[in-house]
Amino acid sequence: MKEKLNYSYYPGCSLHASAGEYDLSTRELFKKLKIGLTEVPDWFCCGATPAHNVDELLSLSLCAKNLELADKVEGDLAVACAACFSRLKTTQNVLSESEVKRKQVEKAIDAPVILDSHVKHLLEILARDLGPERLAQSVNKPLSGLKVACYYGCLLTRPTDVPNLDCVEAPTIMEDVLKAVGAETVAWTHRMECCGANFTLSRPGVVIQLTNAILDSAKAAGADCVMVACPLCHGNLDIRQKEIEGVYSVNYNLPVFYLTQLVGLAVGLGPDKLGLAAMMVNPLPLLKEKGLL
Amino acid sequence: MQSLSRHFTLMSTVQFLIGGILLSIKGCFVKKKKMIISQETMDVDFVRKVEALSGTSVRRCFQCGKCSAGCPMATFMEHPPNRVVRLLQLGQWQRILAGRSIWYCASCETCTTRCPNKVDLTSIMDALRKLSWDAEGASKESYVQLANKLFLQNIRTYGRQYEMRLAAVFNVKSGQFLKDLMLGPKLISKGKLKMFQSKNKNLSEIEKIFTRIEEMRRKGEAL
Amino acid sequence: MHSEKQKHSFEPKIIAFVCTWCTYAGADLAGTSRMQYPSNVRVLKFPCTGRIDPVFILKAFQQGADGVLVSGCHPGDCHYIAGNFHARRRFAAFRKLLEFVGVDLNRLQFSWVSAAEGGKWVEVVTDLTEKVRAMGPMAEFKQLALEEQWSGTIGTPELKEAYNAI
Amino acid sequence: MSRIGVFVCHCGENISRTVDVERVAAQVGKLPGVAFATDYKYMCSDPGQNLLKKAIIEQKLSHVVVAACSPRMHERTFRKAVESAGINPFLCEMANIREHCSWVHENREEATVKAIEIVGMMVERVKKNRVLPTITVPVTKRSLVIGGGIAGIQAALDIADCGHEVVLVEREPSIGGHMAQLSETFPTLDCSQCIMTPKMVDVANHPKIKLYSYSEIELVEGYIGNFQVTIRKKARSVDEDKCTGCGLCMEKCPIKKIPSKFDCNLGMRTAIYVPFPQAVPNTPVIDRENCTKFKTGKCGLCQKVCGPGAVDYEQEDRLIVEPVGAIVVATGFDLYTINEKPKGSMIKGYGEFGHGKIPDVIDGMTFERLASASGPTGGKILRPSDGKEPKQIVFIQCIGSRAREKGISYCSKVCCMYTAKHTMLYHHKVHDGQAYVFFMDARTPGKSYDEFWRRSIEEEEAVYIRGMVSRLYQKGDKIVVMGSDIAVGVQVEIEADMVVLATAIQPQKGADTLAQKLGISYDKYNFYSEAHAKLRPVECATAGIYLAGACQGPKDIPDTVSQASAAAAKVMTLFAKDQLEREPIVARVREAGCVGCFYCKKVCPYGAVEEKEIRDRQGNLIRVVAYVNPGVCGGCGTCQATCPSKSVELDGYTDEQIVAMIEAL
Repeated sequence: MKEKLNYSYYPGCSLHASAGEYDLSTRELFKKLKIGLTEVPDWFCCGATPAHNVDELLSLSLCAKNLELADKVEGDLAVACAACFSRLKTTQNVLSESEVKRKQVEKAIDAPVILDSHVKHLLEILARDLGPERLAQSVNKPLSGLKVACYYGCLLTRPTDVPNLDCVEAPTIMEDVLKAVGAETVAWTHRMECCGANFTLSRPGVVIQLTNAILDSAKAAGADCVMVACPLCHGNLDIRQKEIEGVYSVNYNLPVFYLTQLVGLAVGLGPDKLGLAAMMVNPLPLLKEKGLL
Repeated sequence: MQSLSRHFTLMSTVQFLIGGILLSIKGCFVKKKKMIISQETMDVDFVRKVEALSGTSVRRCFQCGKCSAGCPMATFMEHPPNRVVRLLQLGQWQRILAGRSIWYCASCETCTTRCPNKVDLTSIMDALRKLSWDAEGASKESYVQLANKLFLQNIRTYGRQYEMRLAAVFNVKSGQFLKDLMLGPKLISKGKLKMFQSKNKNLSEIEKIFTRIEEMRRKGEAL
Repeated sequence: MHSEKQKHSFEPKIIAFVCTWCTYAGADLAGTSRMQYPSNVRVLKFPCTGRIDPVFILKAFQQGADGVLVSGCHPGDCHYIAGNFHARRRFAAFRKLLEFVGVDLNRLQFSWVSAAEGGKWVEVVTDLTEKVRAMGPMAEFKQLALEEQWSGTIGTPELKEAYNAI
Repeated sequence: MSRIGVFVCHCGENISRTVDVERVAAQVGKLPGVAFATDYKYMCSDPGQNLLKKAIIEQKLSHVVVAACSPRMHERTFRKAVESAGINPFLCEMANIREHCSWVHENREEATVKAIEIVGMMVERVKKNRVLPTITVPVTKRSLVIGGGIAGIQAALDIADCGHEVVLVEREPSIGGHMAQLSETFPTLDCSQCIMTPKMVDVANHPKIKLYSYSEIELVEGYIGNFQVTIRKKARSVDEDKCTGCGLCMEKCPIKKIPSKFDCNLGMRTAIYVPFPQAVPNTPVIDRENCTKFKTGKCGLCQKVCGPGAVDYEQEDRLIVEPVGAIVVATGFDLYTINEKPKGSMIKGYGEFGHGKIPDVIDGMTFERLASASGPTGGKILRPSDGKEPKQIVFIQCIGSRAREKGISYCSKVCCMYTAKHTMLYHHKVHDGQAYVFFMDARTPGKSYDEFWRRSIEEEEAVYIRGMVSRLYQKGDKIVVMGSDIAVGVQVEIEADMVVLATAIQPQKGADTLAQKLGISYDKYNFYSEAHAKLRPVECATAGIYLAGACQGPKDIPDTVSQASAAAAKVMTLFAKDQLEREPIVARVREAGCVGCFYCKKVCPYGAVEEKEIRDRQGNLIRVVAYVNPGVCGGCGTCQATCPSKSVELDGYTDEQIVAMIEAL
């Protein structure tokens, strides 16, 4: 048995707002699994897509600043949001490759850039650091019979070599975690298609079109629910699901769980500790039907 | 009071509509116009700027079309991704910035991931958007730009993103008061839109980063 | 498949004149690929379709063939540069003659089968066999063969009587 | 009476599974003439072959039929076996009851009946087989190489280095061909002349190479191993033995304004000239059409100044006969002429590009001469019209190539690469210039080729525009190029200073005439045809004649050199034997029946039929009959099927044999 795992924690803006249940379930799950989690004090927004879209230097500087703040807390940096994860990793990648950009960023944040710290997505912590075996040992309510469509979205694995989380075209890391907690995963076609999160505010029509294709594929593959590891994906798949059903006159009724919610369920956390009530598509009927509550 | 605000909404919607139509007519004209190519019309400096910002080679692209084949947003663009690169190769940036293609990029990285030639198209798009902002008003897609602008303003002011405020301000500024009206209360009831949030005690830091970058640009130390 | 085939009352005799480089090799390929086709065909190997004298076709019909297949390399692929072109021209003229003589040209098939076309060989042989089977036995030339044995002079009534008796 | 032995093979279970082999042996054993019939598990195995040999000796067999697999598989095996038992190999036949019977039928009864009939046919056939002697022909171990370009030079050097004499014939006054005209070569950009001229000198100095420059092939007679070649050595008007190559004659020649063909008419030469300074041989030739002495009888300056007295106005064409055993054809290519539309030719020209009318629209080879350090501009890229350096240069690919409408539907293979090279050369010489290339597809297969093309775009910054140009026209001192970029989907217009057209590769003029002299086949474009597109790409269908280089199809230098060396290797394989053995499947003429119509001569694809005169003892001509040269005959039998009097027979496939088989049915 390895020594106790300890991480610094960068929740990101969404987890302090619309994705509160992700934050809650993450903290509760890590407590249950006896993994240390210390929130980075006074972290900033990473800039997300809008920043790098129009101002790469700003995006890099914000992330570098966050890396610097995180470095003061013990342990590797645990990140919950796929977009924050992608930005922090990209920053490390770009700045280690470009001397010019690194100098500019150092000047902007007035501090040295931390390039060698480990930034880890929650998935990576569960699947690699903890490992499927130890995770399986903690399971006391296996999610047997629950058919889950794992939705990776764009930024968890892309582009090649940057997040370095799993195979860029055929990742299995989500399936590995779910298998360890006894759930069943379905093979489906749209697990890495983009949901258009960038346009959720500005062009919701686009988002509805893209997200519908994703939900349609998951439903067609026979999934009971969808699992995500990103608050932005969740925002589109869950929050907009009713709207999509209305626009396309379909009925999906696919609860969209966060990674930590499903794993939390398996290790015996109750609905209140997982924030299930905050989900727009009510998961309770499904969980009751499967005998998981 | 109510009628006044309705009047205001109507006005801005009409304004947007007319502006949009005018811009798309202009866009069509540019799109179809014969390309006169010479050393003068090929803006190599602009291409170099894009290459410096994106850290990738534009010339390397041999127009296989894989980026456009996989782009989730290609159907919404008037210049699909491969054509954006092609126009860039010919130094015809005005044609790119006149359209809304760059603003319809979702930054999903599909193109970069699958490019056979290691052209980092996502970064090229980033660079083009940045240069479009520098060129001020070159591009016509206003909603996405507005959202981006507000997002960055929020970071500067609060250090973090406040979705409630972002959405509200966006709706006011874009004149779409009724947008996602049905969603709001539900989100609040689910605790998803918080009215107040924990403040960052380090706000001066973020302002410093913004000002330092602005200063570097003023001095020409950064693009 | 075969039980079905055995229902046929008439099994035609097909003679195939093929060149050694393309069609014979193609038929070999059909064998090595274990494709199946009717067993009615008998293959005669020639170096080249250019070697095939139209007389052989007449002879085959005389000898009781109900159908004849001539097959060689595709135009332009001849091992002997141009033999198949000569054959093609020769047979184009010969067909007219044969038609004039009164042979149903459906009994005579020309085709190109390359060394790589085992499947096409099977197709051609099967098609011709079925076609000829539907047409029934070829009687005209067998009669000629008999006449030939009579030196072609059966003018006198006695001879005619004897001939009819056969 | 023949004593035929029939051996039926089980082929393990491959045959015996569907064919009742014992019944086949028993039934066939009853046929008249069959003295012995048996079956065995594996006839091709050692014990199987021994069984065959033992039976031949013990049963005193005269003919053998082996009923087994396809003759394409084991005919050679069994013929060898019977030969070792003392029977002529051609008295052994195979009946194919595997590929044509057991493998393609499932019904045992049907398959067995068919097998019996197949073996029966072969029994009747083998009865009519005749003893055939192996044919041997002597080999003259000298070879002829036609064409002194890089292909001919390489082939000649390879053969000569093996110690065999080579006769190298070149039409032009100097060897070197097109490669000597090139500036630098892709993909390494090494100077063409630097790598070419040492090889040319090697040819000149090689003791085993006999060089006939300024000469052409007049007549080719004979067959593999025994060709008689008549060479026309055109009158050079300069005695090669006396000339020292001092060049004084050229200095003094008053006619100095003749456009140089070697320099694509960009430079001028004198009436007595060598095509280029490094020419091999370095002996001038007098261009009689332009020489004052030949036109008016006056002048004669060159003769006066020539110290060794080499200039000889009286010299005439000479015909020389050379006996050779093998011929390598390496006549190379010619460039598509953009405007010229030869009468009766299926090839058309381009009017829309104004080549020939707009002086600064040039072809690829002209650009090579401009870029060549030894060229008329000393390697400077200058416009032919006013000598200015072009700052905007447009290259257009596929001129003539892939243009069905113009009569050429093939890809010329080298243009994409040489255009990429041109853009690089241009960029190296005109730093502030910009090169544009209009192309349909970039075809750059080959080692380091695609990388080379990409380099021209990524590093040398050539702008490639996918889309063909519609037309060119002059506007002031600019050339307006009307094209389109199909990736963007808009029309494109460029005002260029100079336009280079990447012209197609065509066979040499007169390639068809030479092919007819050699008796080799050629395609509709006049490229020579190889014996097999994949497995015999170097040989002609005509034995003893080999192909090297672009005369067979468009090729770049490395491919040409490879094929030349391959052709040389083929020649050496031929020369490794003193006598040639060949299968005796050849046609023979029954002279008594031959009426001398020579239809056979017309249809023979090998030119093997000759006219033979029959004379009486006094030497009076009685009649002329056909004679088939067994050394040349390919054994197709077309002559036999054509012969109206049935006086020519193909050994191994006689009418008797075939009729016997048909009658066996």
